[in-house]
Amino acid sequence: MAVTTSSKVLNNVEAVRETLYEAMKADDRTIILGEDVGNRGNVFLITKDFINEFGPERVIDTPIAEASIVGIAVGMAMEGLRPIAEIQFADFIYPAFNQIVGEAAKTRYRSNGEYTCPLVIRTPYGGGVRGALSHSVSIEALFYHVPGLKIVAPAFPADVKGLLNAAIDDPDPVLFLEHKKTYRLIKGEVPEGHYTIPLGKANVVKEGTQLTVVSYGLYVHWALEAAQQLQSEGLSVEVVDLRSIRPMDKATILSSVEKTRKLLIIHEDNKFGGIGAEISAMVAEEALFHLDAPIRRHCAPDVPAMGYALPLEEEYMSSPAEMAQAMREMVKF
Amino acid sequence: MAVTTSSKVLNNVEAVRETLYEAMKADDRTIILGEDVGNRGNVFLITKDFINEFGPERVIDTPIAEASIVGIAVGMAMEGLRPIAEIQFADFIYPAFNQIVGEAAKTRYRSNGEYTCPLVIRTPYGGGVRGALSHSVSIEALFYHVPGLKIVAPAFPADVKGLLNAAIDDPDPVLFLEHKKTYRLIKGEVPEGHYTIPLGKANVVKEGTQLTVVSYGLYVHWALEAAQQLQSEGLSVEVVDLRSIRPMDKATILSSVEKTRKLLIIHEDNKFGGIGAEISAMVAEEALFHLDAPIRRHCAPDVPAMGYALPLEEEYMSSPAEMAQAMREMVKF
Amino acid sequence: MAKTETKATSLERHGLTDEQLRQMFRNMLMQRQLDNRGFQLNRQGKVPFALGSEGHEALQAGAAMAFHRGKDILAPYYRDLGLALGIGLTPYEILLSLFARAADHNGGRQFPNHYSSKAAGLMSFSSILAAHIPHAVGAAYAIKYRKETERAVLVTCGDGTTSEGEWHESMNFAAIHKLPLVMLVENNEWAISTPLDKQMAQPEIWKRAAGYGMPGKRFNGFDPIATYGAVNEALERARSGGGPTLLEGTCYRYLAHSTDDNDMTYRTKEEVTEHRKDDPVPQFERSLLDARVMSIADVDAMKKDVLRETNDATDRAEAMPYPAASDLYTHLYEGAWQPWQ
Amino acid sequence: MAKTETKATSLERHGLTDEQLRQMFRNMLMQRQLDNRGFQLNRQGKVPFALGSEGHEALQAGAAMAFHRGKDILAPYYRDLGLALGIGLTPYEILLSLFARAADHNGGRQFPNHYSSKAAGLMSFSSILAAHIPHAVGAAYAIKYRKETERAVLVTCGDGTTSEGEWHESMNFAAIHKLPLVMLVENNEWAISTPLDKQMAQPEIWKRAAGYGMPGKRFNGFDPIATYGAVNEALERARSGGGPTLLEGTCYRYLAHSTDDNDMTYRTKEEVTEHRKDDPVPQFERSLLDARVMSIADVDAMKKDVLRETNDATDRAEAMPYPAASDLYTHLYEGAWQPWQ
Ligand SMILES: Cc1ncc(C[n+]2csc(CCOP(=O)(O)OP(=O)(O)O)c2C)c(N)n1
Ligand SMILES: Cc1ncc(C[n+]2csc(CCOP(=O)(O)OP(=O)(O)O)c2C)c(N)n1
Ligand SMILES: [Mg+2]
Ligand SMILES: [Mg+2]
Repeated sequence: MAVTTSSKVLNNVEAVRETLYEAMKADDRTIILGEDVGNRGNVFLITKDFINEFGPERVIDTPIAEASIVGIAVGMAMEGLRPIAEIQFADFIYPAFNQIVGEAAKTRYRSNGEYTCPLVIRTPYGGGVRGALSHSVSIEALFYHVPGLKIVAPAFPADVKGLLNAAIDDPDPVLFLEHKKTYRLIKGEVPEGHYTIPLGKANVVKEGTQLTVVSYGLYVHWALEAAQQLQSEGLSVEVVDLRSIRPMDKATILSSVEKTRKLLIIHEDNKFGGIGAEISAMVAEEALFHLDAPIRRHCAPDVPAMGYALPLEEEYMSSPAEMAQAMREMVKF
Repeated sequence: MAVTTSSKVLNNVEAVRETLYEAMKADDRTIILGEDVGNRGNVFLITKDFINEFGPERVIDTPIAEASIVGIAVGMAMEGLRPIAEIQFADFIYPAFNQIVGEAAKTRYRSNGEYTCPLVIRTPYGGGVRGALSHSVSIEALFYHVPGLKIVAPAFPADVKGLLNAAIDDPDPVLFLEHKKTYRLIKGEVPEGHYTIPLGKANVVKEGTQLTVVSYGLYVHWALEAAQQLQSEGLSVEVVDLRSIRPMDKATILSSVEKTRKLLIIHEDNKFGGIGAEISAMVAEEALFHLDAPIRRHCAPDVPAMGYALPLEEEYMSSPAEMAQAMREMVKF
Repeated sequence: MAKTETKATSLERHGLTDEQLRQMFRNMLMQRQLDNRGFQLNRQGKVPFALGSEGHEALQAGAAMAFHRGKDILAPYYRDLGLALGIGLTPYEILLSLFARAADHNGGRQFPNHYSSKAAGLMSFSSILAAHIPHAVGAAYAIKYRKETERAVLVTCGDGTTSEGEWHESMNFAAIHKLPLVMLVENNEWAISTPLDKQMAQPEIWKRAAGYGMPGKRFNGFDPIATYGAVNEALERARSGGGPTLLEGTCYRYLAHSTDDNDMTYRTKEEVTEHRKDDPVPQFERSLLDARVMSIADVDAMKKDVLRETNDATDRAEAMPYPAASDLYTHLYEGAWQPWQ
Repeated sequence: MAKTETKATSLERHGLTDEQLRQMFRNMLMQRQLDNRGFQLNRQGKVPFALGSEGHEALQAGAAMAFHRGKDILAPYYRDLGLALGIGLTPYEILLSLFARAADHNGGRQFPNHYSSKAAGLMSFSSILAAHIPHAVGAAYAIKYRKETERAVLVTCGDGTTSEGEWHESMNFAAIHKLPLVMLVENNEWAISTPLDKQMAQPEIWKRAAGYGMPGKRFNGFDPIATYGAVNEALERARSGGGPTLLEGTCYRYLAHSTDDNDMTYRTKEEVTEHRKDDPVPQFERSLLDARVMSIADVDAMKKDVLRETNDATDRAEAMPYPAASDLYTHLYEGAWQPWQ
């Protein structure tokens, strides 16, 4: 991370906006494209007024056609531009799956390095916003298996900026996931100017000795809240914010687990085949005899997504209280 | 499984063909659609002559448009037909991702049970056939996280028939994966007449006491070969053929692991976030203190797929010898 | 309303009876009332989200009138309140969806306006634009395959949605198999904030029909009778084996895209006001009065009745319970499948 | 060959010089020779897979002649041997791909015929049909955005590939932004075993252009000069800011789809024989002889030279090493990223 002198308080929306703005200012190869990113300035107003400042050639309101939003961005990237494609909601990334998994992820590999694909795909994901079945999903587990991609899911404004800068600077395709519930909810100090946080590095956001909790996105904040609660009960929980999902940070997880000897993985996405599976498997491979309790995954139930009706959303989502309970059980195991 | 009196030897292609043929005969709601399934009878000749017997209305040569192959099949299924859609090679299923994950998997759920989607999507997958980057991929890990889907990947002709029948009879969408290297390589007795094998049930294809190996598809056969080799060395390995990937069979895996106290997962697909992750995680959750060794996953390297040149394919694929070596190490741990 | 004093003008009515004209008008009034109610409930904090079809009333009332209940299938999109009403859904059902109540067809699972009713022939759809269009094609295939003449599928989408690849694939397949399908594009000039000229270079969507080898037609979607005429003709052709049609109805979206949108970020009040001159609801009211199909008193009574029914439906729906937390787990598969069995 | 004795006929040549005509002819001969070689090597068990462009020779030689080397970008598909040769790839490079040698542009990773060459302006593509078309659009956008006049993108695909959703999305975007792009469809009447009438109801693909708001044109792809004329005109328009064009060249696929296919399962010998009458290679040979652009002796010498070059390239490529096993791991990312860092 570069040394920066000053900082200001931003929420996650503002952190994305500021980073994109600075990227547009810094390099005219940077192009933003997506649905309603122009005059509307994106549905969360992230790129508001960009079109006036940078022009419609650099801030492209695309037709509603996700496969080509990504596909055209891949072509731009292959020919020297630095596109940042937006998928309006993560739920609508499925039509672009072919271009992300079949094309972007394989451009460098299949051409033996002749062509590259420096592309960022940003998209808001996650629930707790009454988004119902199709404006709430988590998508990371549908992509994290794919060699050639990188996936980032920051939780804090300063990480949003540092990781988005790293994604934009990265010479390979990065899927950048923004939890929409954190957009305005989460505020924090953000350094001024350009700095990057390396992809693939987790962050210990709270130290503790009796249990390691690994999470990312919105749930990092709830896990922190739960861990504070446990602290007040005299129980010591370490919270690791994954930040990057591919690559994931083995060293940080293992050194935490080797210290606490217990691992609880928490994610909003459903459990079967989710990110937690790989984390658990990695620890079971590398640190089995350091474990004093079975690894536990606290995840969403295995249903397609949360329903629109409040009780359905509440049932799908976890809560700091539920997380605290899971932590208590693990610590006391 | 229904009692059947006679059987005959078929390879996996013939088993698929016979099952599809009987399904077409038995129920005129059954429709086969896909690229080149008509006059050509599919690129592996699985549906050869079907079009002459059942007519072009029931054996549809579709345009090259995978999203709509699946999407139209979803609509057919919603309106009372029993479509069997084919994706010519699994590598070309990506454009249909939206229809599979966003639509087929959620039809029943999102309509609160008013509409259903009894759909089978068949596709040949897997490598070892000089198929290069785009005619070799494994796709199960891209779908197994998705609630609402079922996924089957049989290895033996009798299982192909019983599970394909179960998939066709099933009232929900099933992704049916056929390992193309096993198509003509693997032969076996197949009972005559209609029978089903329940989805979600694994099969212990070789009993053993010192190590549990879980695999599926082509690698079951190679794992068996390796296990026989170990048998001749006096080492006893149990081989579990998963057969179904979603749902997966917890009871069979756990009871095997509780007996052998060691688990080796083998799959052709790359490792990170693959099926093996969930299996490992489940066992680490449910049977941690039964384990005498760390769980190990013997999988492909985390690269997009095997290259076309022979050394690249050989490097990507495992072999009975490599598997035997991994087994030996585990048994002797 | 001096006009009502003049002689009755004759109306091009494509064979529609007075009663059908009144039904269409009532549908239009009901759409406007329910739109209003949704936005109102949202402002009151009673529902987190609502979405209006204002500007589409005539198009939807006219198209629905061509639909044969108990025979045809409708595959609509989220802006099709008037189509849902017109094929038989009740305001109460609409409000159950708005309030996300357990008794909603979707059990409160989906966003409002994502109607579905197997009984009414209304196919379930998701929020993923264009994804329902191949489903409609598949349903039309089933109809043709079973030789069910007198049946057809009416599928709708917005102008913006025609940019999706699945739209193209569906049109092409429907044409190849001469399926009983009518693709009705509701061209309201906007896709959220994206104007038509950023969505396509050539703005007459119906002209794409020739490329697929099917008939195409454009009509004034502010005129419910013209709409009925076009949709009826296309559905009749579809029902009688004549294959698919691409229809484009022109209209306008008067409201913001949804309660989450502020359309003043991308268009001017003047533009909207200009289009208000063509507002199909008062326009059709005038036509009916002019043609003496209804009197002013009839219209007033109908408006009152629509308000009464809306109020009544609102109260009844609001009083119904939410789904239970345990309902999250039902109807995933037939039977109780878990990923780990 | 009595014809060569008659007076020189005059040739519509769209400004092509004798030398260019001979180059096109040599390209066509080379295509046929290399096709032959691929199938031969396959039968000998030396390569597991080969694929021929027989029937597309004229179309590809003509189109390639309109390509400006060092300026334009080509985004081809797997049947574009003649385009690859025509923009500068050597037979040796083609054979490296066929033999999957380490020195191949793709390092032997992809199937044969999946050319790529950054130096030649030939964009890398995968086996996933239509997926390269949005890439071509993105490249054209880059050209226009950087105001690089005199540059355009030529993107090709087969008739069957126009059914993919990504084809539609790409055409639409190119039209909206008036991009310097030429979409050239090589219509050979077949998509593996699927004939045109199962692929589309209206078989003139160029007619879809109007729906997108761009010019469209069909030409005889058996005629290299007509092809050149059409492609050159479209590329010139693209280079000078006139926007995209949809071109359709008609031709035929004489061989099976690939060495894995047996076309007699779905078409008759008679059909193929009938189309052989139009075979562009002898036809163009006759034209050149008739027009006295070449003599019989010239033609014979050229054929010998093409065979010599093919033999030479075969020997050289075959002698090259395979990639090493360790090459499986390179060029996944810039730098040595592992999923678990
Ligand atoms: C696949 C997909 N992409 C994006 C969206 C987000 N979205 C919802 S409505 C809408 C605009 C649709 O415009 P149009 O088709 O013209 O219909 P209208 O709302 O104007 O009636 C967009 C982009 C979506 N729901 N699905
Ligand atoms: C997305 C996708 N679907 C299917 C295939 C399998 N496939 C390879 S070539 C081919 C036929 C293509 O026909 P056409 O576009 O007409 O090109 P031609 O081979 O006739 O030149 C098919 C179906 C593929 N490669 N990619
Ligand atoms: Mg619209
Ligand atoms: Mg073709």
